[in-house]
Amino acid sequence: METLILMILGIVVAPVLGGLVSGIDRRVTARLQSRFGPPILQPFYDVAKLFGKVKVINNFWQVFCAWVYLIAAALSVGLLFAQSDLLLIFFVQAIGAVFLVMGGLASPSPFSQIGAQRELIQVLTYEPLIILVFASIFMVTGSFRIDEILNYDQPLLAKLPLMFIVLGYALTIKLRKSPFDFSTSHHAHQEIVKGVLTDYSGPYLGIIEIAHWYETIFILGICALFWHTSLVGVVVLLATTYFAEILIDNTMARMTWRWMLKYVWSVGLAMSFVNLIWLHAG
Amino acid sequence: MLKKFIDNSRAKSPWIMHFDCGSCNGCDIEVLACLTPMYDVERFGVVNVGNPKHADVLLVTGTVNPRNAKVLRNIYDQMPDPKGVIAIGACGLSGGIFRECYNVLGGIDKVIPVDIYVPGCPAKPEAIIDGVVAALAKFEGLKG
Amino acid sequence: MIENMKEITLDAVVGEASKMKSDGQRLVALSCTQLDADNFDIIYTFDKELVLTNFRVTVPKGSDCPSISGIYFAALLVENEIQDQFGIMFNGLVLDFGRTLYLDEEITTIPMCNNTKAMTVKK
Amino acid sequence: MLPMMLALVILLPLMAALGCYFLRVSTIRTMIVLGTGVCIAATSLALFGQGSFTYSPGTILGISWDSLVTLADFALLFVILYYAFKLKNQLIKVFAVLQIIPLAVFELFFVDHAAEVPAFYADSLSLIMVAIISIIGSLICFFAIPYMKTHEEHLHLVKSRQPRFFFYLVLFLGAMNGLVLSNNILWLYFFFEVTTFCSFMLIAHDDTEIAVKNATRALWMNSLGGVAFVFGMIWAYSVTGSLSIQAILEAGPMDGAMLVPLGLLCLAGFTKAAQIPFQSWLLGAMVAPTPVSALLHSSTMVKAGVYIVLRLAPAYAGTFLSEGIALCGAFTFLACAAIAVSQSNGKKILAYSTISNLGLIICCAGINTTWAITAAIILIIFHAASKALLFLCVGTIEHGIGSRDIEDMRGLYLKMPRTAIITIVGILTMVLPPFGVLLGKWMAIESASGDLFVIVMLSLGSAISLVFWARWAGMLLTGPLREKVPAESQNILTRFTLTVLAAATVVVSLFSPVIYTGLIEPMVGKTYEITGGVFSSPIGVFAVYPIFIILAAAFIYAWIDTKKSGNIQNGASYMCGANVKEPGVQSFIGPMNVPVEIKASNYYLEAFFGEEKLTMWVNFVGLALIVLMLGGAL
Amino acid sequence: MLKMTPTVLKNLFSKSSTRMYPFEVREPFPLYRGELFNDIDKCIFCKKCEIKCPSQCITVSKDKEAGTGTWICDPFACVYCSICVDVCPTKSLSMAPNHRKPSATRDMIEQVGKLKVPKKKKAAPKKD
Amino acid sequence: MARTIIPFGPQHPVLPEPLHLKLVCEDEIVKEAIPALGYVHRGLEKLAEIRDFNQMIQVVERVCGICSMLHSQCYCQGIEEMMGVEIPERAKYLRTVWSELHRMHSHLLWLGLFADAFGFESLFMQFWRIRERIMDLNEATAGSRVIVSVNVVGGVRQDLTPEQCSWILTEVAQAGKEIKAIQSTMLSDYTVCKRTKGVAALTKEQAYELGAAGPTLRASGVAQDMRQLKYAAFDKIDFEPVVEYDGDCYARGVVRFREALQSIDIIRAAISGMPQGDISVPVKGNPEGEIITRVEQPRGECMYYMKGNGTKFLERVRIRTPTFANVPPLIAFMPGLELADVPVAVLSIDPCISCTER
Ligand code: NFV
Ligand code: SF4
Ligand code: SF4
Ligand code: SF4
Repeated sequence: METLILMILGIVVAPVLGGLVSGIDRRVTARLQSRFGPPILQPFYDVAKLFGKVKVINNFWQVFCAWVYLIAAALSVGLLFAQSDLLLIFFVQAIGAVFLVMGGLASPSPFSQIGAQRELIQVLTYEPLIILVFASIFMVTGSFRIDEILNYDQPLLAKLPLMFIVLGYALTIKLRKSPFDFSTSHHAHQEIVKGVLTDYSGPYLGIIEIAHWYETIFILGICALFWHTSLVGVVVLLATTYFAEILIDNTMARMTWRWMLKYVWSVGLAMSFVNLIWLHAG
Repeated sequence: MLKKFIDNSRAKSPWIMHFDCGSCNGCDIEVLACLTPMYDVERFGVVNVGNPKHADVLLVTGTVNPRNAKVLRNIYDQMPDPKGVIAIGACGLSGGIFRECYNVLGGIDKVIPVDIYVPGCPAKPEAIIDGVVAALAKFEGLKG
Repeated sequence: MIENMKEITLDAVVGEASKMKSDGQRLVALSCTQLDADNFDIIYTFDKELVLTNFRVTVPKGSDCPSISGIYFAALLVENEIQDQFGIMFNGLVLDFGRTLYLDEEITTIPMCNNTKAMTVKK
Repeated sequence: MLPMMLALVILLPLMAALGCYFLRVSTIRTMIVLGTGVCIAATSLALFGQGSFTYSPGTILGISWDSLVTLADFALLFVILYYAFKLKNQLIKVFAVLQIIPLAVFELFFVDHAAEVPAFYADSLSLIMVAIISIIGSLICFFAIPYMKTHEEHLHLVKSRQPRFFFYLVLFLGAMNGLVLSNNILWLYFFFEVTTFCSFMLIAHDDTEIAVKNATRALWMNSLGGVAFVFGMIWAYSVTGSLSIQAILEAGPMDGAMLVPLGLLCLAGFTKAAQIPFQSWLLGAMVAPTPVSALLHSSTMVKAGVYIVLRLAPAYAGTFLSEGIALCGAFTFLACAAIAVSQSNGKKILAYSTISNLGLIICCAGINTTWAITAAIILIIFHAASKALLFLCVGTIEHGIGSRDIEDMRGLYLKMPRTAIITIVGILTMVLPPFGVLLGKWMAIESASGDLFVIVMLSLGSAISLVFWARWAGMLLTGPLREKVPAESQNILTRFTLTVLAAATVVVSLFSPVIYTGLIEPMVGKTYEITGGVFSSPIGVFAVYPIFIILAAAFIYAWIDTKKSGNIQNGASYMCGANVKEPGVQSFIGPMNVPVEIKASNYYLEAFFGEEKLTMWVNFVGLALIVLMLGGAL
Repeated sequence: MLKMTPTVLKNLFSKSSTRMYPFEVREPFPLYRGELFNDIDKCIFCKKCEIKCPSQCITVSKDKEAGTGTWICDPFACVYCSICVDVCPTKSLSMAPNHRKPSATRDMIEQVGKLKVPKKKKAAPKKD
Repeated sequence: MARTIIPFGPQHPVLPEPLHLKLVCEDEIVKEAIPALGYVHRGLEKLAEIRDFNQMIQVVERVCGICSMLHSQCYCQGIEEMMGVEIPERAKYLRTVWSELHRMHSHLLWLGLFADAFGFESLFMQFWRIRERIMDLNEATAGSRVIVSVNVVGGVRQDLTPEQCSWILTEVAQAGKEIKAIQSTMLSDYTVCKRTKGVAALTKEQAYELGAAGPTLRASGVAQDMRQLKYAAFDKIDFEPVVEYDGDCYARGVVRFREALQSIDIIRAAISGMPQGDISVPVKGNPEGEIITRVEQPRGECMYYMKGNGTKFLERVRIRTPTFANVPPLIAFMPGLELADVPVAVLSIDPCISCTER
């Protein structure tokens, strides 16, 4: 019962938090660029407006995929709040990723298609890293269950500092931030317009936007696990991490996915090995 | 309540798309300048989306010729309602100095309905901001 | 007042162009003008170290002009442009837009020939 | 009852096969196949009622079954030798001789024929295997009936070769059932050889040059496995003095003395399961008609290899060999998934994915904890169903559009909506929770997470496999969907098999907790607590029912909303504004004012995952790992 | 990598450079060629502006009988080059340093003035 | 292998202008690129028939808003030469000041867009923020931010007061300082270099043969700058063409970056060397004869061919703009690029389609 309440709580609270985070993100980004920036609540206005638009679709499977994407994202956040199994949560989240790709592929627009392919490559890049992060958490705490992990008495950050950086890579990709913003061009649109989202519009774009808020919270939630022992620690950790993300977004050019695949895999794997071997040795 | 929020949000989040329809770039760069730190139209929730399917407001600069008229029409059609069109610069308003050229059909309103006309050659960023704000008034009037 | 102007005939164009190329000249432009109802003038402009060399070719209306885009790839755009604006056809264009570089079928006249005056739009 | 049931699952297919071969009338053949299928499927389910059992048949006409098997064994080997000469293939000759002579020596001088060895032994693993083989195998056979008809129509054959085809196809089922039920290692060996031979005949069925070539390769690789088997068997006998697999298992590693024979037996399993570097035979097997591929890849043949490795797992638990097997399996999992990314041939993708998944199962066997073995069994069950379904889908699609290239399947939904959706269901059951394959994968990853190298390979592999599955599923939907898609006509048997399999993949996934408590737990021991359809253990939870319910509700809701969207405004897709404005046309106005049709293709990432590029390296590493594994055992 | 960090951090901690138009309006530059005005009282309807206007957006007509002159300018075709201002002999044309405001409809400036009569009257400065 | 066909433009967010490229890609590697123009073609050369040669100044200024000042300058120089008018020295210096201001704003604009092309939003914002200083200068001294409209046949329309001159100097100095502050980002940031170095490289020979102009040519190692023709005040002001040798996008960026800084020096020299005197001379009569004039636009060599026949209407005005010359190199270096590099490569020639098509 408690689990259920937590889960519902998560599902309700997460989009609000996610929207706020995204509003703050936009404001801070603007300030970094010496702009005044939009109001903090801007993301909510945006989504509300999207829901007020006329529905136009290109292929009705897109509607289906958008919904499933949202639900999978919400469910993964719910499971996260319900302190379920990390891997399971991640696989549930992968449902969303797969359906996002399918939705992109359903539209014949070449930009959508390319976006979907790139999205896949992003999934390909971050998924092993996240699984490795989870495995490393397992190696430290002996469980994949969040409730068990929370019983561990030290901040994971102390044992898995490099894994946290590896998670940072995944975070950058999931948050669609430069240098890894290829598939949807969340902040810019130079290469492929809006990538996977090109042919979504109106309410369906709104759905995806909300799903994205869930994903932000999902990934921040996982970051929070690295300093679960103190609430202050969590807040500090999340704030610095997110600020670092914004900073990176604003101080780097977008790279190419080929570079990403090579670089992130090699650096990510190397860091994981170092960290895990150190863990074994220590 | 939700409906009211949606209605109110419309005027708070005009996503714009800019289409250059054979402009001399003078107006284009002024439109772009609006997005940059000095003018920063994101204050009004404006995002330059570059994709008609996501846009609420279409900013058009330049003269219409047969070739880009089709594109303009297309883009306009791809924008989901409710939507607004702002014509910018003498060229977009009437064809400007090029009205009499052989490959110029005239202003934007020859092809699509225009809501706001922003005169100038080029229109100053301030004028464009005025235009966007005027377009927001249109969205505000639009309930439901 | 145009430096190094040389009049050549239509069939000499390609030969002269390849000579210019082997001389290390850079193609600057082709400028076409209507002389009278039946003749056009094309000026080929080349540059080497800031010094221009020009050829003038007179093309009678209706006759085709040999393309130099095989020698100077850069000529391709301007030759297509002349096709559009003056209706002079170029033979052997590497990429022939066939009078669609600028114009759509809606424009039925050959714009830069004076038999078709600039359109006067009602104010 | 038991002898009857055993006869039904093993001998009935043999009789039916003969029937198919000699009664050359298509209706009779159809009846036979249908009848046999239903019979063995029912029997296989009924066998569950038996629970574990050991059984030895008596004699038939005064001859003991043992000698009959031996006799048949030699006959088969000589047939293989005959084909070796016919094909002029030195390798097969050598391998055949290497089997005949040691086997003869073994039979004549070593084996204590008087010792009582139970011929059959069945536990949950065997019974599950029998069920998979009998049910999925039968469905594939059903599917083959209309399929082969169309197939032969395409080929314009004068004389139908279907009798021969169904002879081997149905025989195969019997042999497989025999294989998984055998306890006498000699019997096991015999059935092992029968599957080798049947697969050889089936791959070569179309009798084209390439078919024969690939069949030959399959034969020599599997014969190599046979050689390994024979030597492993003899060695094992010399150590334990028993032909009974149960006895061998009980003996355990016996301080390393048993490791080499176990390694050799596993090697035989590897060749059967087409593990790297033996993957090429399975890839080549795709030239055969699709039901063959489905049969080879999903429920039979390759599963025989996995079965052997898994069966022997308790014997090498905790040894270096086990670790080696885990590494080999994980490596195959990763490498084949990677190569699959660069493929556009649908069947080839399936083939690589099969090998990859078998690698995962073998890896689980190598990890060899109760968790891992549970994972392996779960994977075997669900992989068989999903993969069979996918193969059959590809076969149907191939007959529908004349191509098995996934690029040609773009927008298949517009042409074959039913098949497209079923294919997508198949694909999703391969990669997404809460379906069984993913449940297995989850168990596998959780059980492997203590092992650095294995976990790295597994995580990379599972990410990579998502790539080729997701894009395949997506591209089936591509297209401007404006009006209603015309319904698709399908042969009744095709539709039946596809629908049943699709439903089964989904529904059986739902029952995974029941399957676990009912079948797996009694065999391997308790690993997960099941409450309300939630697998939980101290290290993890997997909520099958809740996720199933939520997702089902979500899907239904999404579907309703999607249906509602059918009458909302249709937009043209975005093409930078240059669309050609005609309904249904997906073109943009290109240079020179000519309409250009847009086209999209997948990224095959040749530079990273190119088949040619990777295969050599992968084979090298695979070989090295096997050498390491066996060398470590020595 | 991260070479941009000092710049963006500086931006973060200093005031944003955004001009808060339309809430705060800058002092206009006096030279700016903004909206075009005709002090119709001064206009002598000499047509100089009409002839010289590169955009040909001015029409000047005289009605001898009524004793009025009409000066029509299309503000939507005007390119704000101020050539007309330069050539106007009576300096009746002037440009304000502020831009012309956007409008929702097609504008046309039509001004009617008396011909060469010392006492002039303004009429209908704008027609929509 | 299966291919992807992508319509790049005419409405593509990375290019503010409508240019269409049909890209055929394999795994995002461009195999074939065919351009389509004509979305901005107005046919303004034809206007010479109904606009007199003075009115044509305003028309050619509107060939392009980014380089408008230099268009009218080139045009006026041509007419003046045809009519044998010698303009006052001060006018020459004033033209130089405004033309270099224009070059600066054009280069800053481009640097921003270039940064945007490889997804570096904050860099884009930074450049455009600096650029606003130049725009203010234009607005305050000439009367319009973009189309300054200062040239007339015979001189310029606007004078600069000493206060304005010193203001210009402080503003450009400040701009120079701000540009230098992001120099390390633009020229040596790892991600920027990674995205631009080696992309769409042209050798010296290729660039020359394909007729490239301006920074595109100079980035490939050819030291050719039309300002060496010593028009306007360039006979008195020393400057060295900026040359880079790699011929890739990075080199083109560097050339423009350094040119923007160089312009500051030229403005400084022009203001300090500016003589007193008239700013224009009265012009009588009509142009007659043929002329070819060239100036260095921000994007390179711009050539005007004009033919007058003694009436106030010119018989022919023909404008050959730098981007027109840079499109063939663009077509040539496209195949083989990654799709992600296409925006970068296209922008690297600083395409100005309205100039190209007129
Ligand atoms: N510089 C310049 Fe132009 C000219 N002429 C041209 O390509 O910018 Ni629009
Ligand atoms: S209105 Fe003026 S500045 Fe704007 S596009 Fe037209 S000519 Fe250029
Ligand atoms: S030039 Fe001046 S006085 Fe003459 S008509 Fe025009 S506005 Fe009136
Ligand atoms: S400002 Fe220029 S365009 Fe406008 S009316 Fe005067 S002369 Fe004509």
